[in-house]
Amino acid sequence: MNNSIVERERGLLELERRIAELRNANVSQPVDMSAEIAALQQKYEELQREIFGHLTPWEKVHMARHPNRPTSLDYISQLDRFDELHGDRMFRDDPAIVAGFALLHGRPVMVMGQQRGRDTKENLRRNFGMVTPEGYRKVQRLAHTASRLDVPIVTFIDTKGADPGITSEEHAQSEAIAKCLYEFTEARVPIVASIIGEGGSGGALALGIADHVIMLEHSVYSVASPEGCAAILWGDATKAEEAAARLKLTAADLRAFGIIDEIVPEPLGGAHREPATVVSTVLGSVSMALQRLGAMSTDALREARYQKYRRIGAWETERLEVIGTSR
Amino acid sequence: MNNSIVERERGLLELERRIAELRNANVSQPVDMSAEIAALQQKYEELQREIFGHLTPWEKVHMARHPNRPTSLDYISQLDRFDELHGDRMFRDDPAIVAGFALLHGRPVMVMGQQRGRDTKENLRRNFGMVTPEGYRKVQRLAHTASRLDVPIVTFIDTKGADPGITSEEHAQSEAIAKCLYEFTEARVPIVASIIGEGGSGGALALGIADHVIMLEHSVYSVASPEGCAAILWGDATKAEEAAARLKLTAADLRAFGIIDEIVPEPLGGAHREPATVVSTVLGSVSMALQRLGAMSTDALREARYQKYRRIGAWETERLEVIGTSR
Amino acid sequence: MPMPDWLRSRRGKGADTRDAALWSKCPVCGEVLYRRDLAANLFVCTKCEHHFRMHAYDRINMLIDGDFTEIGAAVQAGDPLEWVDKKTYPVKIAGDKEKSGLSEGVVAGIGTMDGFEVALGVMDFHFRGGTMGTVVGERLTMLLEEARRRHLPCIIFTASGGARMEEGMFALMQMAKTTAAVTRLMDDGNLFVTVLTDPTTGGVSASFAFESDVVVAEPKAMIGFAGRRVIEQTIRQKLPDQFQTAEFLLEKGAIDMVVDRHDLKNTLVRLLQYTSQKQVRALQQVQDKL
Amino acid sequence: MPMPDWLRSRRGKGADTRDAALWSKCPVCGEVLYRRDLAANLFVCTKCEHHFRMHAYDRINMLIDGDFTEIGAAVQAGDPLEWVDKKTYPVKIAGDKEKSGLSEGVVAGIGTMDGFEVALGVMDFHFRGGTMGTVVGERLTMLLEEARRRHLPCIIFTASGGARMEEGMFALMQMAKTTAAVTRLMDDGNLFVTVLTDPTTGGVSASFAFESDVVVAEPKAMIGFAGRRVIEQTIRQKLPDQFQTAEFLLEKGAIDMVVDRHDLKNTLVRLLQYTSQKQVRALQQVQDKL
Ligand SMILES: [Zn+2]
Ligand SMILES: [Zn+2]
Repeated sequence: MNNSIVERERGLLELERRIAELRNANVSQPVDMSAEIAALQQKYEELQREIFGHLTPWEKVHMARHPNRPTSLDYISQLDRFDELHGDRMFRDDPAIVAGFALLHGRPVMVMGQQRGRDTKENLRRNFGMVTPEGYRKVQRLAHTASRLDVPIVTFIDTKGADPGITSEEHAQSEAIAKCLYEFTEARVPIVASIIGEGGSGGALALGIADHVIMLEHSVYSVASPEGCAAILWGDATKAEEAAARLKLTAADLRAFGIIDEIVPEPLGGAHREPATVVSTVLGSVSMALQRLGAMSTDALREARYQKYRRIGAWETERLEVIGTSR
Repeated sequence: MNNSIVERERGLLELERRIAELRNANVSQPVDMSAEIAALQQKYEELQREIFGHLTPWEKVHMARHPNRPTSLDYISQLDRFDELHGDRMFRDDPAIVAGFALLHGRPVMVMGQQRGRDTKENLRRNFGMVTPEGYRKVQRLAHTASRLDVPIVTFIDTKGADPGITSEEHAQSEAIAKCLYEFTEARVPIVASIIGEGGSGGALALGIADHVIMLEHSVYSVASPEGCAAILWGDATKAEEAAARLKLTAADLRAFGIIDEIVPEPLGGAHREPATVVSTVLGSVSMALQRLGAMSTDALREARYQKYRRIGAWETERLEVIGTSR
Repeated sequence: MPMPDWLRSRRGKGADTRDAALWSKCPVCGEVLYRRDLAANLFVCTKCEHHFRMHAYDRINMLIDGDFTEIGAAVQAGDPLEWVDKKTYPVKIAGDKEKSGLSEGVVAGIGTMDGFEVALGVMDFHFRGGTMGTVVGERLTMLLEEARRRHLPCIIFTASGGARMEEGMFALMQMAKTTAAVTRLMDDGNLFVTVLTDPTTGGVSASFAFESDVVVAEPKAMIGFAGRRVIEQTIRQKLPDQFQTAEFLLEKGAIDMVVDRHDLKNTLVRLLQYTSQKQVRALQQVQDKL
Repeated sequence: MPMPDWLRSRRGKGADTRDAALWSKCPVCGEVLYRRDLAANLFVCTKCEHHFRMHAYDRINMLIDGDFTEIGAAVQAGDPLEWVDKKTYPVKIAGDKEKSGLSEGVVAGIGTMDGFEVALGVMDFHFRGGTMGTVVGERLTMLLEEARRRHLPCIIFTASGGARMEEGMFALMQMAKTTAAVTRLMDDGNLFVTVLTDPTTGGVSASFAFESDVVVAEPKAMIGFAGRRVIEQTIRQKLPDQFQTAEFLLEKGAIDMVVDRHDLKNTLVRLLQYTSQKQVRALQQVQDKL
């Protein structure tokens, strides 16, 4: 799949390389090249602003899918500690979900993330981050365990969607996702979810019911992939760009709608240009949210979570109006 | 597999047939055969007492495995009503477990039974009553549902043991049975279990943790099949008869041990000779137990269940003795 | 089965238009059937037993004894994304209202079935393919909350092509909202039954449809998470006919029972009976406290 | 790792006999290993990493900081079935006591691991193949109950050929008894960890071994419900070597992690740390009530 952001940043990367070369040369050579370097640097920054200063929704989709964008494991590896737990206890361990106990800024958490690969080989192993029912059942199991043990839940969302294969249907993909929603709704501990890449449909929401939802600036989160939406509505997946624009899938849109709670800004050029900073900022936000949520009583926490989702999309509601009892 | 009871009752059945023929003939013929019939009848009864008056443990094993012995469905079909529920919601519906909502003497129950076949074809479909992990997960699911909905649980146990196949191991048979034990221990409703045939090992116990355990007179319930026990201890499955005698697997033994709570007597010759009576007696006992248990509070019920199992096998116990702190 | 006045009045113009058609052709066996005969046979083909997709009010009429007190009927779709493609979203909605005689993709309310009071929600594929948007989510949530308040069992008939694209993430979030309401209802020990009718896919399938105590399905109903076309595109081959049918799912352990429409009401009433004592006790406890 | 006095004293005659052997041969690679070197390497073959079956007190010594307060050590086997085959059951038990230096198939007690107080049970295959009888069941139940009383996490090391035949149904019922105790411990929110060592099968595998929050296994440990021989007899063919190994189960999703014995203590301590705040809070609540 072509990625427009990868294409467009190619020239920039070339420029970056040349500036670096010049800088190196400048140290060892007698001629002062500072002026040339500054000029190139200025041109680089102009180009960068031009390309990344404003991203369309479709460009953000590509940014969210960028092969170098930090994945769940990039976040998890920066936790103070991580002990991976495996399996659904029944059928299989799904490598598209990485999960386990961890310490975040000294605080015990149960972390779980959707994990895609960086290369073809790992993508095959991780099924491109598309989770199978066994993966969702691992999530359910660990969410339940975390709730019982009073350990907060931290999730990282990064998937095109749930795995749409034959075996996944045969193993009741619907039920697996539904029971994740159920378990997250029931959980007696704080839940913080971060959408770090693509948040695709019910397969993303399965890890997304949370007391605090964070989104990276250029992540997207949508009811269906733009391609899927275009195919469903117009029978034409190539109209994905139009669908991306209509779906209001950007962090800013969703923040305005009250569907997410916080946006973590990305450096110009995207999260993959300064991954360490982005990862640490997100983890900081997660940590602050956990601190705030940890002060709430279990009942208050669960009531607030209920009301948060109860409110979404409830315009023009009358509480209970009775009609049709004419007989 | 040869069944010694089937062999031994063959002569009796022949005698029965002859008596019935003579009786029929007696009606239509001029000569009075009443004396001959009475003599035959007396011989029949003597023979019956001789064969069935006292059954050894090994004979009881064969009685428990008798192909005509009433199976779970023979009991379930005599309930006032039955709505079968299927599946583990994940992978497969296991026909070796028949389960669903039912009415027993007007009382709603969740009934679940291990089901073997009467003939080869049905035995293949039902896997000879050997339950797979999917079957145990159906049991777990429905036990959980029954507990939530305040519907008592009634089980019928009739299995050589859990399925020992490759796929069952791959699908975590151990975990499936363990979680059944967990669910039955947790259940907030009365549980009554009836061992109607063979109760083999952990595969039987998975449906056997109950507030009241009933056993048919000639059913057996053991830690391993006699063949399995002989193979394990003496490396010789043909010593099964000896194992059967040593294992103390009869209803009388287990009642004396306090491991079961009630014995339902069988007619001379075994349950299959008068199935309707036996089924109705067992259902009556189940119903009475439910009535008694239904009067208990949930907390009292669960505490009593805990203490019941807590006590089993706790001889020579000191509550908490501390040794070895010499350092 | 005479149609109650309240029901006739709710049907409006769209339903009349539809009812005006004298006959329907069975999409499976091709048999031409008089609408009147078809309705009398609960919209099941008299020749091949094909279960036609039913209109919500026909379904309610088939199940509910008498009156049906609707919940959330006044809740109407907004246009949160200000969606436009060939038409605006409000125009699409208006068209579907006209065509289907329904105000949205689900009808919810309280009524009795053979004397058992029940909270009933019926989705209707004729309204935007039964897609779940905020109105469907809100009405079902109101229904589930009312069931909880009144200690009633709840039955939801699903029929859905998935989430409604034109409402974007608001549509997806209805999975969370309805699940939250389901959770509370079930935590209180109320019976929750879903009846999956043709088709039940996507966001509805992956939320309340499979969270219930008992999952019933109608014969041959197509049930799955991913649509057939999506899977075929992914695996680049045709799927067998029975894939994702109710019967297939029964064998795969995903659903509890497949019930012919003629037995459906009786089956549901029996399920209500099994758990009615619990409801009675719960109500008594509430009254004792008053 | 010097042996604490309390531990040395507990080992008795059997252990001395066993320790007297100067070397052991690795059953996997055939390497001849000095017992002293083997012990220093936590009974892991220095050549092929094969994990030898460990004696319970060696295991406790490897894990526990200092003192270990045993629970249930005085609980001794009865002979409920009055079992006789070649020997009587009491004679068999006496023989195993002599041979293993253990009083039964499990050692249970309270101690600290890197400062974390924990309830620890360690089964030992050297005593009647780690079979579970009433003593194993009773000691573990006492351990689980004591953990619950004191708001402690509980760790159980399993090693078992299954249920103990000579105690018949009393042995089978220990599955129910231990499960009941596990249930109560977990309902209270205590951490429960099991470590499955070679072999873990039958009644132990199908009860508390797989009821825990975290299921850890040692490398290559054989874990399953049915024994290998039983399955091979059923299917009439040889099983692949890796079937029922810890690594196989990890792939099949049945267990959480396979941990080399050298990392085991650290791993367990980390698990204790993740949940220690909860334990502290629980204890505080108890003290607040006093
Ligand atoms: Zn037809
Ligand atoms: Zn070696």
